[in-house]
Amino acid sequence: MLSMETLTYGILALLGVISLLGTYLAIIEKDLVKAVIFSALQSTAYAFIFYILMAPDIVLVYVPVAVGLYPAIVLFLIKKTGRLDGDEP
Amino acid sequence: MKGWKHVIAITSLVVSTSVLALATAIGGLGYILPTPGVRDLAYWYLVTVLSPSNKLFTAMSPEAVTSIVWDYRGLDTLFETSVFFLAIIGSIALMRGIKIVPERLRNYSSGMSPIVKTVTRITAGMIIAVAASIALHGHLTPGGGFQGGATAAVAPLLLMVVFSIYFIIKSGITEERMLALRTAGLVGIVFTAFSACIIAASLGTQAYVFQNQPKSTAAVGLPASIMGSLTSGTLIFFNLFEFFAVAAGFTIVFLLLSIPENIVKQALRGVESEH
Amino acid sequence: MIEEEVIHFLIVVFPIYMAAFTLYAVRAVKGPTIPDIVLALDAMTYDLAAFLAVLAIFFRSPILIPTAIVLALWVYALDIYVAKYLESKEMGG
Amino acid sequence: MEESMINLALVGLGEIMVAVGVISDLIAALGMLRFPNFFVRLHAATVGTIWGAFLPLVGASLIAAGSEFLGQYRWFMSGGAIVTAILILILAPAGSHALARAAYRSKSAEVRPKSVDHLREFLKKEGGEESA
Amino acid sequence: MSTELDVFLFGIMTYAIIMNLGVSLYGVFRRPSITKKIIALTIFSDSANVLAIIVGYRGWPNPWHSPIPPILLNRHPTPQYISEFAKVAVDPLPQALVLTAVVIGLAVTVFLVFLALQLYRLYGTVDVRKVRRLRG
Repeated sequence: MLSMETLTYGILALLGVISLLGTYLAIIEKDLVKAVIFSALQSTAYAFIFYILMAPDIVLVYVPVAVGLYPAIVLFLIKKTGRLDGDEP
Repeated sequence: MKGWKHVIAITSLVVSTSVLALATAIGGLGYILPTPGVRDLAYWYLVTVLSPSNKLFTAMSPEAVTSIVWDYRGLDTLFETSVFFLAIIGSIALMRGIKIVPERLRNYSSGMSPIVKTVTRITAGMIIAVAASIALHGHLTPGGGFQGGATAAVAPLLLMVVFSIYFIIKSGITEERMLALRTAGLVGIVFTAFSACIIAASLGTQAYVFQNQPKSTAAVGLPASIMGSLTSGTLIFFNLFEFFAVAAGFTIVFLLLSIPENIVKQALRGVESEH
Repeated sequence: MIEEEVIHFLIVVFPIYMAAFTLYAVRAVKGPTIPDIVLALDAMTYDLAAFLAVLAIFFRSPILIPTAIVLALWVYALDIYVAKYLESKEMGG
Repeated sequence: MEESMINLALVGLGEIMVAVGVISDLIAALGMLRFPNFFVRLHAATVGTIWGAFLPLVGASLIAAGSEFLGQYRWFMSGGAIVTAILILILAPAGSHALARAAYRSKSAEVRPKSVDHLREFLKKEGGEESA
Repeated sequence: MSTELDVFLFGIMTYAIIMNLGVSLYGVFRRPSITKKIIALTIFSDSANVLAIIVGYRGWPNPWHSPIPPILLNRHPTPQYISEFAKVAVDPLPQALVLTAVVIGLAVTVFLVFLALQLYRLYGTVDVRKVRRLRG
């Protein structure tokens, strides 16, 4: 029997895996624009985790910062400095 | 070949996560699930945050997070606000001497398509309204000064991206005005923090800095409700001033960041030739 | 009576939402070009805003609803930034 | 008695809306995964945002208005859900439009099933905008 | 009340966040571009914030009702209402700490972005290896 509690924790587990995917791709990706967008995917997953962990204040401050302001700042930087990460680490 | 490497790396990460979780579930790694209880400190915060029967220790606000930020741990937040202040000042100092000359403010016809411009014009007003409601209701519903300020800072950024920086500066959002607004917000925070002390000094009694409500050892404090509506003492003023400080601070940074690179290069060359 | 019925209905709704999110996430991870990734993220987040409203009923905390407004507003901002990046030479111009 | 009938009707209508929305959402996600290129996937995104997000939000607001167990703040929640729905109705098409326009002009996504491209010829004739 | 399955699912989330910490640290140390370092550093601080919020969560008081956010829904509460509230609300202290940390983190990130921009204007690159070579 699937209880409400197990269902909620299942959503949390799925979000954790999605954020792990987003982080890995954001770090590995050579194209910095794609890296910023993957980091936005990870931020969305984190915002949902904050929501389920009952922190609406954090969601209200984290979503504007991590989805609304932060990609813009990094895209400004990328537009001015160049799009590619170095060729080999 | 390259793709396979990444698939293997992702799979190993997910599998190791699952194995660790399974080991925890079977009982090898301790109990990770939070217990149904809560710590003593958190219990006291929750019990005293709004209790009209316990006038001596209450913060008189239904919102526990905002009252912890500005009442229980107010000095902490004051110093974090000063860190914020210093980071913005550092950014401004790195861009000193660079600004858009007013003669260059031509009627820039670039920007995005008319559909996006119209929608953004509507949306910018909505953003400011949502931000103001988040900040001013911060002591009753989720929200507060930091949240409202971060929300409001997106509106000028969006206008800057959709129209252009020339449009922003023409419509009156200049760096000097934002700096003045932010300084007004910071002065307001400091003044609100010392307001109880000032009132007490004029009355000849004593009071605490960052005092939200009247306490037993110091009789003076701000009222919990004004004309029947709950304002929670200093919290509403702190939220208002922090809203101005955060929104204006981020707007200055974006104004500096979005100056086109050729203007910056000209300015740098000018500075070099002066020396 | 209404309470139990609503909660049972929402329990049935959840797995479908999670399946949809997984599919969107797969497209976001696979997407060959940048507009593909942004479009998948975009659709995912608008649905997430709807899901947050449904979850607020499920948790019986109506106070949680402003988060949905904020989430719906900012994904539009992300769209605009990426479109501007692709379209023009200078972000502020 | 009468009031509970009204509540039941509101909740039932809202549940139908949420059910339709969640099924469209799944269909849109499948389309997003299976369609071949960006400009075809835009159609799936339309289904996902209007049918999959706008409709469940209206449904959620109706459920909230009819559920007395949510307490006094349920009108707050109902209004918030309606505001979110209207925002999505305005913002989602504009966002997709900006994205599609940028993708076409920057040539980052290719228009694959095509026989003739009038817009590209027009832009070439105009000349000025193509360089931007 | 809570079964092994609950512990397993919650554990997947927690360990995924910890893996995020590790992966983003790899990005901070090993990737050459300063822009990529800034992105990785932001992911690192966000993961730390999520861990702080996980510490503040509490188990479900009963299987039919989740914990609630630390906000009272009644403006004139009775003592009995307050004690009921304290039995189901989550810990507000980590939320208050994370709240300021997010905004300050963005301000510090903005400062780092300006530093990277200045580096680019002086050296013409943001690749740390090339910058080192230019310095001799």
